[in-house]
Amino acid sequence: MSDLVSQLKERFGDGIVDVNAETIDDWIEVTPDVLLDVCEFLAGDSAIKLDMLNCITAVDYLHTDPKKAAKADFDPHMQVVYHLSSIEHKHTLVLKVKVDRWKNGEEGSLPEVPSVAGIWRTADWHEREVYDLSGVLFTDHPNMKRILCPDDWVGYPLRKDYEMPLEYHGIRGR
Amino acid sequence: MRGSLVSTGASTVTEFISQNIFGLDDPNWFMYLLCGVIAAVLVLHVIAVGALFFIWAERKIAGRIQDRLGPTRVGGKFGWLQTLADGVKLIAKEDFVPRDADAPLFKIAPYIAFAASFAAFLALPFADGAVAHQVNTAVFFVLAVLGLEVFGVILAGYASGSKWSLFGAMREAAQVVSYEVPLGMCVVIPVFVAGTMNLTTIGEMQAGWFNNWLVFHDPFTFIAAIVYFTCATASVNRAPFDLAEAESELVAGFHTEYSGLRWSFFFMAEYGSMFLVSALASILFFGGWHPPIPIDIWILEAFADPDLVAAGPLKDAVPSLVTFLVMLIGIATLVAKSVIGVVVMMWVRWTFPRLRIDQVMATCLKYCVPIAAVCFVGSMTWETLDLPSMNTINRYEVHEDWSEDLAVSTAGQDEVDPDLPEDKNYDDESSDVMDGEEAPIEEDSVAVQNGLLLQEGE
Amino acid sequence: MGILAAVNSVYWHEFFFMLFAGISVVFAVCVLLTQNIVRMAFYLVLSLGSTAGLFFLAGAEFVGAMQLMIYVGGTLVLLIFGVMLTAQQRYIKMNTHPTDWVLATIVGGSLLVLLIGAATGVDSWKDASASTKALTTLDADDARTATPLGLALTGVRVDKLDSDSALTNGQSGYLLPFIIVSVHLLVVLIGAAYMARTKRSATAPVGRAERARLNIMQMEHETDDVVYSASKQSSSSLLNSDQNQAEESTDEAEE
Amino acid sequence: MSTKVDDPRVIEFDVRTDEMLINMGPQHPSTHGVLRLILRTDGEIVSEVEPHLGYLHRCAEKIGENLTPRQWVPYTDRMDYLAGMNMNLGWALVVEKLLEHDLPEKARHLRVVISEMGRIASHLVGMGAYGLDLGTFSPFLYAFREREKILDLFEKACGARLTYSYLTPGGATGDLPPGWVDECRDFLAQFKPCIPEFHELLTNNQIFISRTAGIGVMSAATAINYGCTGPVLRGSGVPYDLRFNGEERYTEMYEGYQFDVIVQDPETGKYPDPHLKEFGDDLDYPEIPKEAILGDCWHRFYVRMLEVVQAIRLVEQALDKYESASGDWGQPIKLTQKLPKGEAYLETEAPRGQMGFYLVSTGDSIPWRVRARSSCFCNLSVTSELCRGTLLADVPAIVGSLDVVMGEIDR
Repeated sequence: MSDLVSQLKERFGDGIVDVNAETIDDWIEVTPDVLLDVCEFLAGDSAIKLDMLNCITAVDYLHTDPKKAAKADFDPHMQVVYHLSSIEHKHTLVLKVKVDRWKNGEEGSLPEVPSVAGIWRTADWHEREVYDLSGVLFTDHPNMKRILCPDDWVGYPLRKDYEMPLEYHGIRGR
Repeated sequence: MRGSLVSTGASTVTEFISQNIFGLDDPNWFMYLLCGVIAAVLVLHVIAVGALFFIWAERKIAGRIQDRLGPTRVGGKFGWLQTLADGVKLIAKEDFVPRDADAPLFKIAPYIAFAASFAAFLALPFADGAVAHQVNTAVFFVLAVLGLEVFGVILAGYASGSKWSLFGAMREAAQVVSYEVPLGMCVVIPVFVAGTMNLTTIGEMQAGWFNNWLVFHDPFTFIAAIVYFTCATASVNRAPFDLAEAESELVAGFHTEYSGLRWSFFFMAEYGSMFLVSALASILFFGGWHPPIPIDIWILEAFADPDLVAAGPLKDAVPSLVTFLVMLIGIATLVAKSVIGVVVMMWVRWTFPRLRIDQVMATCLKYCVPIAAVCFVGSMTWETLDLPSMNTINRYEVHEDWSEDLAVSTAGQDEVDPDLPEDKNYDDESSDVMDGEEAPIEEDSVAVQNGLLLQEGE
Repeated sequence: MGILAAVNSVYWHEFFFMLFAGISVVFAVCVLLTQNIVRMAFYLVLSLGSTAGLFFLAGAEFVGAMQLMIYVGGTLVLLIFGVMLTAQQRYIKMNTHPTDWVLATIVGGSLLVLLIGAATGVDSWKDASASTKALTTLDADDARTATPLGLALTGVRVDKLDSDSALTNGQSGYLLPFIIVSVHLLVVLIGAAYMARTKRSATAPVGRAERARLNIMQMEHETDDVVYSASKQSSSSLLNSDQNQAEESTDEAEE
Repeated sequence: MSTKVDDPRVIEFDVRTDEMLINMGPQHPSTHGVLRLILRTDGEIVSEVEPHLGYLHRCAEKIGENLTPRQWVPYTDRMDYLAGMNMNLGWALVVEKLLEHDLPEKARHLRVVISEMGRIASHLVGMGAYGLDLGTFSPFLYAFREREKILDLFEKACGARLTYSYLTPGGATGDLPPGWVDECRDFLAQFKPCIPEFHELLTNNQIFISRTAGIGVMSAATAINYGCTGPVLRGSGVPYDLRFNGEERYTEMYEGYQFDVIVQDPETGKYPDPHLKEFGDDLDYPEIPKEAILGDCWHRFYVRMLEVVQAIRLVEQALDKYESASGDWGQPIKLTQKLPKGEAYLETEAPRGQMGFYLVSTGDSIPWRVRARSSCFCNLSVTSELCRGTLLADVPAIVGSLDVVMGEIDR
């Protein structure tokens, strides 16, 4: 168990849910409410200094057809993945946050993750894209609205259960 | 006296036409209308054919600069018919007016811009006798009318209702109004050296070898020529100063909303004023219609019969056909020099990026105006102290009735006597005959100059 | 040729005089009546332009060109500039209050009456027909030069030329007023330039380099300046998973 | 003029002129492709710029969830359509990383040749288009004259001039045709003297310098904070080039090559010597004009021009290594190759910045989630910061210096 994980564990306790170090890209999983402090620590600490946020991605874990859903080894949830890297020390880190697909179960209300736009300015646009395509709401984000799809688009295209709309302003969808 | 076919006044042509074609002894109003229309159409064609040629030349030169050929297929060998094809396309194109445009102003704007650049050709002499209307203050007239063109552009920008054209119009207004100052100052320098604003006289004063050109008069006029050319490029909205129609920022500037024939009028106005500005440059600085080596004077001397030579200016001692030939050479030389000027503008356009509006203003106010002022003072001191100069003609004595001459020569003449009411001159019957022997002092002094000039010239 | 002979009495001189005078009067009135501010400016251009035409017609080319340059070229372009920069929405509608109309007509009317009275009072203009014949032939020779104007302005008493020479060289022609006016204009220009200078806050686009410096200074003090070394070391994952434990033990950023 | 620094964002004028909301784009001659900028201008001064994206969004990532990795390769070279080869390389490496599939040596050198040629072609377009933004048309044609020759070479290698799909996961779709290497060497030989031509046309041009030096200055901290990468980052003095500091799998491609990070050395204030002397003794490099400040448009442009020369040297070294390397050119993986369960993320140094691909798979041949991290997406996000308070004519200059391609931003 590397020193960083122990440092994080003793600083944030049970906020660090899981560490997976034997896959090709190893990652740390944190809970949403402790995410902001972890990121501030990672970006601020001079030894680690992860000052570049490469990419934020949302992965939707849901099998739409029931047969596959039964065999799947995960229950439906959403993962927000942060790829960080340090310009100075030349090392990288992957941070994951697991949220359920709809906030406390009811359809239509988006899961919420605190926004890290305060720490890395590039997160501003990345989070807008994740919100636009995968439907994850980032709390106290400076300008939370769609970036790629038109502002009045309905639905979140990259979700597994997304249905292409029949028509949009008179243009035939399917 | 002059004997040349086309003399300065239109009325001689009127008389010629009315007597030979219509058999009337003195021309009535229709004759004047006819000659007026002929003169206007002739000058209009200078611009139309000029624009036709320049558009083709611009595309060819741009091609050459960019390591490609330019139009080659339309109309035969060098694609010379390309512009005509463009013209037909533009005429055929739909000429719509945008919805929230101010229709009447939108429609009239291109014609104002074109009329302004066309009117300036009125006073531009192509050779000694070849000028549409002999305006004594020709330089001032041309500058004043050039200033009008900006009004057409402003109207176009404002009336086409789109924000981009508004930007283009504002930039154009700011740029041209501020560039008139250094342009005026640079033009005043040759006027001061030549002592007259009459372009024909200025042109005539630079006869003989190329060292008589005003640009070589003294180092200050040399710098003034360069500054003049920069300001001219800016006031005609070309090359690094073409902010009004900056594609990369303003889509197409003030003529974004125009298409078809109206758009081509803007185009012709631009090329017309480009030719005009370089023609003015060649007359003021580069010897106008006199070729670098004085072929015209040699031809005149070859055909001059000896007894008349002593009497008056060389031009009068030569059969009229020869003077006509010399005038043709003059026109060809002036057109050649102006075309060189226009080609340089095109060359500059295709090599330099565009300046920003505040840099354009900075070059005008921080560089052009001070340099023009220094050149003015410099050439003035050079002239009054009579320092050595490349020009062999001493312009001082041939000034157009300068103060001392005025006191001497006008003592006897009543011609310039101003206390007579202005219309008294009209009543004098003799002035009715245009080229009558009682030529006003002005005529003589020009004639005297030529004679003096030419003896000096050898 | 019948038509030509019959309609022989058209004097172009008179025709153009009427034309120009008509245009300038009609459009001057239009300037008052129109509500669209840009249209008003355009009509003003037409009326001033046609007065320039009148000057050319009278043979005063210098004054005609002066009128064109100063009024149409200069003043109106600045007027348009002002209109464009401050126009709240595209076409401002200016509807004058009825009482202003009444007041204006009274003042304007009285001035007009005065002018007409003065114009008809001059007896030498009364028998206009005497000189119309002379006006037919356009006087094309360039007897009218700008030299007398220039001389008058530089102090030569052009009107008293034939008197003794004391008066001709540099005496009190129009030299003094000419100098006064030019100095006055200089002062006015400097004043205008001073007032029009934009009083922007220190960091608006002042000098390019200076603003850039401020930009960096403002950004820099947010994060401490880090000097990056161009080390040629490839990046590795922070969590030293056993898979790459062996090779990268050296460059592990252990505290 | 007091130099106290109050909030630079607030600009008060004495006369309150009417602010104008202007729409620059989506079809506008100077925005590269369909970018729409909403400018709030006050006269000529731009007080606020807000980019609007999405006009070229083709949801490539959603399609990636229905295609096998080899089938998705054509989608990658439609992202940054000016550097298609580098995009293919990025995707190929990420799939090989997940499969832990190692390449024969010859395939690696082939990839260096092709990707560096792609970089030259892309920077040529960048340079030409930047000249267009500033109003001069000629450099664009000179740049495209050279780029056409590179495209001809690519056409000989993989049959296409824009949509290559050449560097697939596992290697390449085919080996370089015989005689290609010599033609490539001839091209490089006649391309070297053209570089001073470009400098004469633009870099040394006083008007170009006055339009770009000191404009759109971005400090290193801002660049990193906004996630800018590639020439935009190095233009601000941050020595970070993935060919050195990238993942192990990517940097091993460039093992044994002599080249260095193009960035201004803080002490000497000079750029690394691009060994231009080898090309010809009279070809020397223009020094940095005094008005240029580190991090402005001029430096970003200059970094790109130096990278072109760097890429020439790289291609020459790679051609020799390619000819002497053993093994085949790398057979592509099977069309329906089973992907192991897990995920992989890898960034490569594309001409415009770091192009990252993130592949998540749950064990069958079709990936579960595909994500493309676009470099221009982050580079563009800094425009509102840079364009605040500049003149209208500076906006195309700044956006041009960021060298954005909309295909990559909107994916």
